[in-house]
Amino acid sequence: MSKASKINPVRGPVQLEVMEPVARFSLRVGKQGRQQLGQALGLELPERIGMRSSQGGREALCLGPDEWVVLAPEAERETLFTAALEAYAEVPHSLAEISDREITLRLEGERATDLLTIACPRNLELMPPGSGRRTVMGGIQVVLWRDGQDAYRLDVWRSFFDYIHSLLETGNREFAAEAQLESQSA
Amino acid sequence: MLLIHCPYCDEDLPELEFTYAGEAHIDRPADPASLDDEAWRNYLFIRSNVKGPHYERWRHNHGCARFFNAVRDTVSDRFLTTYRVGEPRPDLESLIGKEGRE
Amino acid sequence: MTAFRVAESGRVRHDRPVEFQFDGRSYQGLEGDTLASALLANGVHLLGRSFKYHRPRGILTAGSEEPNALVGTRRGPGRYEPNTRATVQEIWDGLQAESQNRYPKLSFDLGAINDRLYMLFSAGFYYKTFMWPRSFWERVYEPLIRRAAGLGKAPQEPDPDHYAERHLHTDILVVGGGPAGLSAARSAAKSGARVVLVDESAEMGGHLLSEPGLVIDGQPAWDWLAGMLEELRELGVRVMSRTTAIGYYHQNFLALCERLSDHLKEAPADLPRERLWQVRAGQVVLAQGALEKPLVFDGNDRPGVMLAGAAQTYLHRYGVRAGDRHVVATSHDSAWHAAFDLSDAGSRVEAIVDTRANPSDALREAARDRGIRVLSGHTVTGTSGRLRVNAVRVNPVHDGSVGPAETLGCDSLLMSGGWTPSLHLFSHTKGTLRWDDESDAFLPDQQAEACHIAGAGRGLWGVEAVLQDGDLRGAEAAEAAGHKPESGAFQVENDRTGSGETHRELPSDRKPGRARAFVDYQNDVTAKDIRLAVREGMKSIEHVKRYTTNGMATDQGKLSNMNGLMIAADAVGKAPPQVGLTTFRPPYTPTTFGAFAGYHRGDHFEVVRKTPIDSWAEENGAVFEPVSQWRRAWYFPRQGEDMEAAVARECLATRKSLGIFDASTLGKIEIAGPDAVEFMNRMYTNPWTKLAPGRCRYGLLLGEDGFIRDDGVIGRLSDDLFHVTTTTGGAARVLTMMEDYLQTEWPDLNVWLTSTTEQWATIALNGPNARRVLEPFVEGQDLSPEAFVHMSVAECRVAGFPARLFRLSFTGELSFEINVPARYGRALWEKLYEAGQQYDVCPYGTETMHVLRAEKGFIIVGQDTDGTVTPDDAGMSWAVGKKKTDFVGMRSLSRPDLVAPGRKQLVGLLTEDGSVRLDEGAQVVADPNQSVPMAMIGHVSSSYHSATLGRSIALALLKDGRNLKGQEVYVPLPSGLHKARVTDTVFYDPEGERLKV
Amino acid sequence: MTRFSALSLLKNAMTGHKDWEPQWPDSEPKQEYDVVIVGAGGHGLGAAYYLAKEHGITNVAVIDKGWLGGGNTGRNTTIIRSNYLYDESARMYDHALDLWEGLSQELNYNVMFSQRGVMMLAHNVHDVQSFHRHLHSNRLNGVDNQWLTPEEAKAYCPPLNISKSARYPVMGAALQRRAGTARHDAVAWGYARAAAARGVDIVQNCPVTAIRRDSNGAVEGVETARGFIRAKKVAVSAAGHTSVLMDTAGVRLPLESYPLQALVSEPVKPIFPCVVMSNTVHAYVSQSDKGELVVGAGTDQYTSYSQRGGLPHIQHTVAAVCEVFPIFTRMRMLRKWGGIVDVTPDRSPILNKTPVQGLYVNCGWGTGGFKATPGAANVLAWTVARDEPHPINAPFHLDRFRTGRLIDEAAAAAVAH
Repeated sequence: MSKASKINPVRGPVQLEVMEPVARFSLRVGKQGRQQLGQALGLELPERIGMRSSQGGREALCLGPDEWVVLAPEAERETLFTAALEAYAEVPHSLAEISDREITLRLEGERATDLLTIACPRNLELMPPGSGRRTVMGGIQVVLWRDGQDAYRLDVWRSFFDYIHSLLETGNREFAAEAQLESQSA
Repeated sequence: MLLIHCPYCDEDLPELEFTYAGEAHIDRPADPASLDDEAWRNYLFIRSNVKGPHYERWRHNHGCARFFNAVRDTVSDRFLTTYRVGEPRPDLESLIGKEGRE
Repeated sequence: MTAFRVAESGRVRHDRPVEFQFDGRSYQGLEGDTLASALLANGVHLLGRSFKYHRPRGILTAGSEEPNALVGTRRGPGRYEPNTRATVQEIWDGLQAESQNRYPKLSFDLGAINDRLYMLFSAGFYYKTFMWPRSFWERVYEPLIRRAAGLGKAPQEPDPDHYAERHLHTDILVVGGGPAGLSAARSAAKSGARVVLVDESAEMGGHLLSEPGLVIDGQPAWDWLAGMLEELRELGVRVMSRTTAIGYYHQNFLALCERLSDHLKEAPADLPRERLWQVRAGQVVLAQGALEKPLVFDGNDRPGVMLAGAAQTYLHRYGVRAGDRHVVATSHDSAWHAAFDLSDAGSRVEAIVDTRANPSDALREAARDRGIRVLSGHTVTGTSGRLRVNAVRVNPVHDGSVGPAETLGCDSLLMSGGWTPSLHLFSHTKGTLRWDDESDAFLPDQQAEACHIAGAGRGLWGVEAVLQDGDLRGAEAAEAAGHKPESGAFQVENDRTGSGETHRELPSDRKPGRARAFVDYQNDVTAKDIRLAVREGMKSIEHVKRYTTNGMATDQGKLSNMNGLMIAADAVGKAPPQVGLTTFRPPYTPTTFGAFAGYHRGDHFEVVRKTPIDSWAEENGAVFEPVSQWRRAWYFPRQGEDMEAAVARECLATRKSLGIFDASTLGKIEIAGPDAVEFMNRMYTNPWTKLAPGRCRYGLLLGEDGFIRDDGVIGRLSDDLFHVTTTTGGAARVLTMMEDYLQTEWPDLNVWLTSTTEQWATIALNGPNARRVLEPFVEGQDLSPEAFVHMSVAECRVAGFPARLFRLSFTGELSFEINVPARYGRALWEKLYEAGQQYDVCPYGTETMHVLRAEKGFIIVGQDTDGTVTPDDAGMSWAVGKKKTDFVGMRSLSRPDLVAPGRKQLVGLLTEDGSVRLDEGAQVVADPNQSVPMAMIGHVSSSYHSATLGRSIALALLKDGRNLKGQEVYVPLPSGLHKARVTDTVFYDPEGERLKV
Repeated sequence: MTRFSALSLLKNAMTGHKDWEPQWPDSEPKQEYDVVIVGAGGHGLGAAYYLAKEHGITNVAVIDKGWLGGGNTGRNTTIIRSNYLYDESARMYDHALDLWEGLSQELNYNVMFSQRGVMMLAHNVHDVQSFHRHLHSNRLNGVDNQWLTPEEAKAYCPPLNISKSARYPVMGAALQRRAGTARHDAVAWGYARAAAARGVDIVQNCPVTAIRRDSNGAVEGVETARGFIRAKKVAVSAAGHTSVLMDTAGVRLPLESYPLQALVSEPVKPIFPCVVMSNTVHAYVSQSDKGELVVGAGTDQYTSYSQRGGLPHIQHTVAAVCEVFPIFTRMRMLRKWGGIVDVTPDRSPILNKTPVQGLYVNCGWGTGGFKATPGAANVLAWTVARDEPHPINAPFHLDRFRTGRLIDEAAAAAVAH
C-alpha cells in the first residue's frame, strides 16, 4: 500500500507546523462606513460570516456580523494602526491588536480534515477551502482557516495552544498506528 | 447534543458552540428605580418555565459570538425557530402549524 | 480438532489455532472464535455464577445480549476487565479469562448456599428484614449483601490504554449490518447519499452469518454477502465493524463505540483501545433485527440450556455444535430449523418439544425425514444436572391441563420463546411503541427523530422480506435526505419464514411456588418473583422492575423485559400494553468509561493554562497553585524553606526594596468606541465620565442582584478607549456579561469589546525601588512622581517592547504593572529581574500577593466576598457613584434586606495573641459561653501571618461589623477559643504614605 | 398491615409467599379530602404519612400523574448529607438526617440507609477555604464534618488518586461520617405503605391539571384527569412540574426546570466504601449495595422537561470520574437516565405557605431533594396541618426573592478568584 509507506510512523500522516507570528487584529465596525474603513485598511471586508478576502499580503476573515480578524505582515502593523486611527473620526470602530493573543498551527496532509474531527464537532465539509470560522476544538475556542482541501490554519489562544497541539499530535500518532495495522493485515 | 441554527451565521451547528442564556423577551426596565420591590423581583427571578414552546436566548459564543433568540419545545427539546435579537416574538401558532406539516 | 468443532464449517480459520486460558486451563480455539464459541468447541458450558443465588450458568446467547457468560479478561498489567461477555470477546493468542462471582471455584461455590435458601430471598426480601437491631444494617447485613453481589472485581490499577474520539457527519447512518441494514445501505448509497453502516460484530452480515444455506439472487448467502460488501465499498459506504451504536440523542445525533484493539494479540502502542464516534446523521435507518426470547420454565438456566438461534449461530458461524444430544423446546418455528441444521451437522436431536398443538406439516415432515421425535402441545416443567443439563422434563398439555411427565436425556437444551424487535435505540429518542396483538410484540409507532426502522425491527420475518424492506427504507431515507432514491429487488431461496406464539411462564404440573423459572437470568428474577411483586401492589411495570430488579442486569433487560411484561400483565390481569414497557436507556450495551472520557484523561483531561512567564517560574523552583484553568506561581521557596518562610521573606523583600510578580492571568478587555464611557457608566458602579485619558480607576462590577461579581483597575487610554482588567477567574464571565448587556439591552451603544487577556503579559513591580529599576527601560513616558502620578496609565515602550504601563498599587507600595505583547513577557521579566539584582529583587507568587493586599485591606473577590456581599458590606460605598441613576445591580441595592440592619460587613480582626493565625473560614461568635448550636456572627475570610507587622492579621465578614469596631469577639477553634478585636480593614500604612515615593 | 420482619419473611417463605398483601391499595379518588398532596414522591408521600401520624389528619390523598416514586425520588443518586453552610440549610438537612437514622424502623420498611460517609474533595486553595468555612460552621451548629488530609482521604476511599501531579490534585477533603446513601425506591414505597396503613389514599396515574380557587381566593380543590377533587388544603410537591401547576393558581414561582443526568456502571464487588463528591471536577460517585458505581452529573445548560439530557455532559462527567479514580476507565457504563430538577435563583428550596389561602408549596430542591426527604416531608406536614411554617422551614419562604434575603449555598461556595 503506497499510502502506508508515506506515513512517518512517529509523527503521523498530517504535517503540523507552528507558524511565525503575524500582525493580527480584531476589527469591529458597524454597517456605516464599513467599506470606507476597509479601503483605508487596504482590504475588502467580506459581509458573510466565514468569508475571506486578501489583498497584498493582508487578509480578512468575517467572524461575526460586525467582526473581522485582519492579518498583515508584521512590518505593516503600524501602518494599519495609523490608517485606522485616521479613519476613526468618520467611521468609529474598534481595532484591537491580538497578534500575541493567539498562536497559529498549520495542518497539512491528506488526513488533515479527519485529524480535526477528533476534536471539532462542526461539519468541516460545509466549510470550503478559502473560508474560515470561529469554532470550538476539544472545548476550546479557535479560529479555523481552511486554505485548501487538506490544509488548515488554526489560531489558538496562547495558553490553550499546547493543549490543542498535543491533542492533535496524539490523534496524528493514532492515525499512524491504524495505518500500520492496516498495512500489516493487508 | 442539540443542533442549533444560528440566525447570524445561517448555519446548523452543534450545541458545543453555543451557550444557553435563559428566557427571552425579559427586557431590562428602562428605569429600574421606578419599580417596586415586587416588580423588580419579577424582572430578576420570575420565569415562565413553560412545558412546551419556550422563548429563550442562546449565544453562539464559539462562533459569531452573537446572542439570539429561539423558540424551543421544552418537552421534546426541538427548536421551532431561531431569530435575531430585536426581531419580534414569532407567533407560536404559525410555528406549531409549520411543525405539524413537516 | 476439538470435540464439538464441525470440520470445514463456519467462518473461523481452521488453519489458525489460537491458544487461550480460562480459569487457568489452556484451551485451543480458532481465529474468528469468540471466547464462548471456543469454549463450546471444547465442550465447556459452565462459565459463571448468577448474581443472587450463585447458580451455575452457561452460555445463553451468541451476542451482546448475553446475561450469563460474563468473565474477567486480562491482557497484561493494568488491563483487567470485569464482566466481559464471552459471547462478544474475540479470542487471541494468550487471552486469559476467568470466571466471576464464585468462591473458592466455579464448580464448587460456597455462595450457592443462597440457592438452597431461595425461598427467603424472594423479590424485595431486603426491604422486609435486616432492620433489627438497627446497628446491624451497616455492620453486618449490608456488608454481607455487598460481598455477595457485584459479579466481577473492579480493575485495581490505572489503565495504560488510551481512548479516542471522532466526530462524523453523514447523510445516512445505517445501524445494523444484517440483511436489512445491508440492503438499506446499498439503496441509500446508490441514490448518491453518503452512507455509514455500522455493526457491533466483528464482521458484517448479521443473521446471514448464521444461515449460509440461503440462496440470494442465485448466489449462496455468503458469496452474496461478499459481493454486497464489495459493492458497498465501491459505492463509498463507510462500513464500520466492531462498532456499536450505543445511544441515540437529539436531532439524529448518535454515539458509536468502536473497539479497536481488544481482539488483537498485539496492538501498536499508539492505537487507541476504543473510539467514541459522535455522528450527526441527516437520516437514520435502524436495522437492529430482533432478539430471541427464552422460554420461562423451571430450570431454564442450567448450563447447556441455550437459545436455539444462538446454537444455530454457533454451528454456522463458528462451526461448533452446542452439544451431542439436543432437546429443542420452542414456541416458534425458527428453533425447528436450528434443530434440523444441527441434525444435519451430525448432532443427535432427541426431540423437538413445541408448545403449540399444531406446528406446520412442513416442519413435522422435515423432522420426520431426520428421524427427530416431535412432541407438540407440550410444556417443559423441569431440567436436571448440577453443572450441566442432563435431562429435560416435559409434559403434554391438553385444554390447559398438564399431563404426565416424561424425562428426556440430553446434554443440550435449545429453546426459543419467539422473537422481539430490537428497538432500544428507537426508544432512546422517545419514539413511541405500539403493541401488536398479532405478533405479541411492541412495534415502532410514532417517531420523534428522522429515522426509519427496517426489517425484523418492525416485526418482519424471513430474509427476503427483510432485504426488500431494508432496500425500501434505505431509499426512503435517501429521499428524505434529498437524494433521488433507487431501489432493487431480491430473490431468496430456502428462506425460512415462520411464526410462533408468545408465553408467560410455561404451564407446569408442579407447585408453582417451587418453580425456579428464570426471567432475568443474571439478577436471578423468577416468574414467581414477578407475581409476588404484583401481589404486593406493584402494578406498574416500572414498580415491578424496581422491586424485583427484572431487566436491570447488564443485558439491560434485552432477554427479560418481554417475558417479565407478559407475566406481570397476566398477574395484574391487564393487557401487556396497559402495564407498560420500561424505558430503554443508553447505552445500548455497556460501554467503558474510557470510551466516554475519550481524550479527556491525564494531560488532556483539562487544559492547564500557563502564562508566558510560567517557564521562568518553573525553572526557578516555584510551587504552583491551580487558579481556575490557570496554574500560577504560588511562592518561590529557597532551599529548606517551607511556604510560610518563603512567603515571609517575599513579603519583607517587597516592602523593603523590590518584588516582581507575574500578573498575566488577570483578565483584560479592551472597550472601544464613541459610547465606551457610557457603557462603562452603565456596567460599573463607579462614575467614569470624568476620568481623564491617561488615568485609571478601581472599578466594581455587580450582578443585577446587587452583589459583587468582579473588580479590577481600569485605565482610560483615550476618550473612546478603556483597558479593563478583571479577576483571573472572572475574565470570561465578565466579558460574557458585558456582551449580553451590550447586545441585548443596549444595542444602540456604539462600542465594541475585545478580550486581550492573552495579548499581554503583565508584570507587576512593587516596592520602594520599583521606579528606579523600571525607569531606565521606559521610553515615551516620564516616570517621575509628578508626571506619572498614582493611578495613571500610558502607552509607551519598555525595554524596546510596545507597552501599556500602569501605575497603581495592590500592595500599598509604589507599584507599576507593565503590559507587553505576550511573546516578550519572559524577555522583559528577565531584563527587569537582572536589573533588579542591585535591589535584591524578589520574585513572589500569589500567596505573597494575597498577604500584601490583605495588609492593606484590599479584597479578593470570591474570597472576601461570596456572592452575597454588596459594595456597602465590603466597605466600598466609595466606589459607588452617588449621582448615578442606574448601573447594573443598582436597583437591587435598595431591596429591603439589602438595606436592613444586621448585614455582614467586612472588618479587620486582630487576635489577642498575635502569633495565632486564625483559620480561613473560622466562624466568629459574640458569646463564647453558649452551647451548640452557637449563634455565629460571621466568618474569617482572609487570614495571614504578616511578616511586616510581626503578627497575624485577618479580614472577616461580621454581622454589623463596622459597629463592632474596637470590640472583642471570639473564634472557637478546635485548638481552643481565641479572642480577637474588631478593627479597620487597613492594617498597614493607613495614610498611604508609601505610595508617595 | 402485615408487619415486616425476619420472622414474617420466614413464615411467608414456608407458604410460597402467596399470603403477602398489597403494600398500598391503588385508590380511586374520593370527591373530597381535607388535604390533597400533589406529587407522590418521597416528599409528598412522607408529608401524608406525617400528617396522619403526627397531626392526626388522615383524610388525605396523594395524587400523582404517574406511578408513585417515579419522579426524582426514583432517579437520583441517593446521596444524603447535612453539612451545609448556612444555619437555615444545616437545620433543615440535619433534621432530615436525624429522621433518616430511624426511618427503616419507623416505617417498618428497610430503606437501607447506609451511613457510609460522604467525602467532599478540595482541589485548590479556594476549595480549602470554602470547606473550612463549612467545617467551622458545621461544628458550631452541631453538624458533624471533619477535615481529612489527602492521605487520610485515600485511606477512607482507596480508589482515590491523590497524586500531586494530577490536573486537580486533592488538597484535602471534608468528611461527614453520618452521611451516606439510601435505597431511593424503598423510601417512596415505605412512606406509601405506612401512609396507606393510616388511611391515606394514594391515587396514581391521575394528572392534576389545575388548582381551583374559590371566590375568596382560597383553595377549593384540584382539577384532575379523573374530575374535580375538593380539598380545603392543597400542597404541591411536584418537583420540576411545580411551577406549571402553581401558575394555575396564580402563583408565579422563581423556578426553572433543568435536566439532570445520572448513570450506573456494571456491578462489581465492593471497591468503593463511601460517597465522594468533587464539585470542582464535577464527579459524584458511590457504590450501590448491588455493586454498581452510581455517578451523578451536573445539570444540562438549558431548561427542559424531556428527561433526555445530552451526551457531552455525560462525557464530561465520566472523564471527571476517571480523573479522580483512574482505575475506573475499564469499568463500563450500564445505564444512564435523566430527571428534571427545579432550581430556584438561590438553589435553596421554597417550602412554605403561599399567598393563596390553603395552598402550600414544596419545591426548588434542585439536585438536593432526596437527602431532605424525611425532613422536608415532616415540616411540610406541620406547615399544612397548622397553617404556619415550622421554625425549620420558616426561612424558606417565597418572599425572600423580593427582599433579597437569599439562602445561597452555591454563591457561598463562590467562584475561584
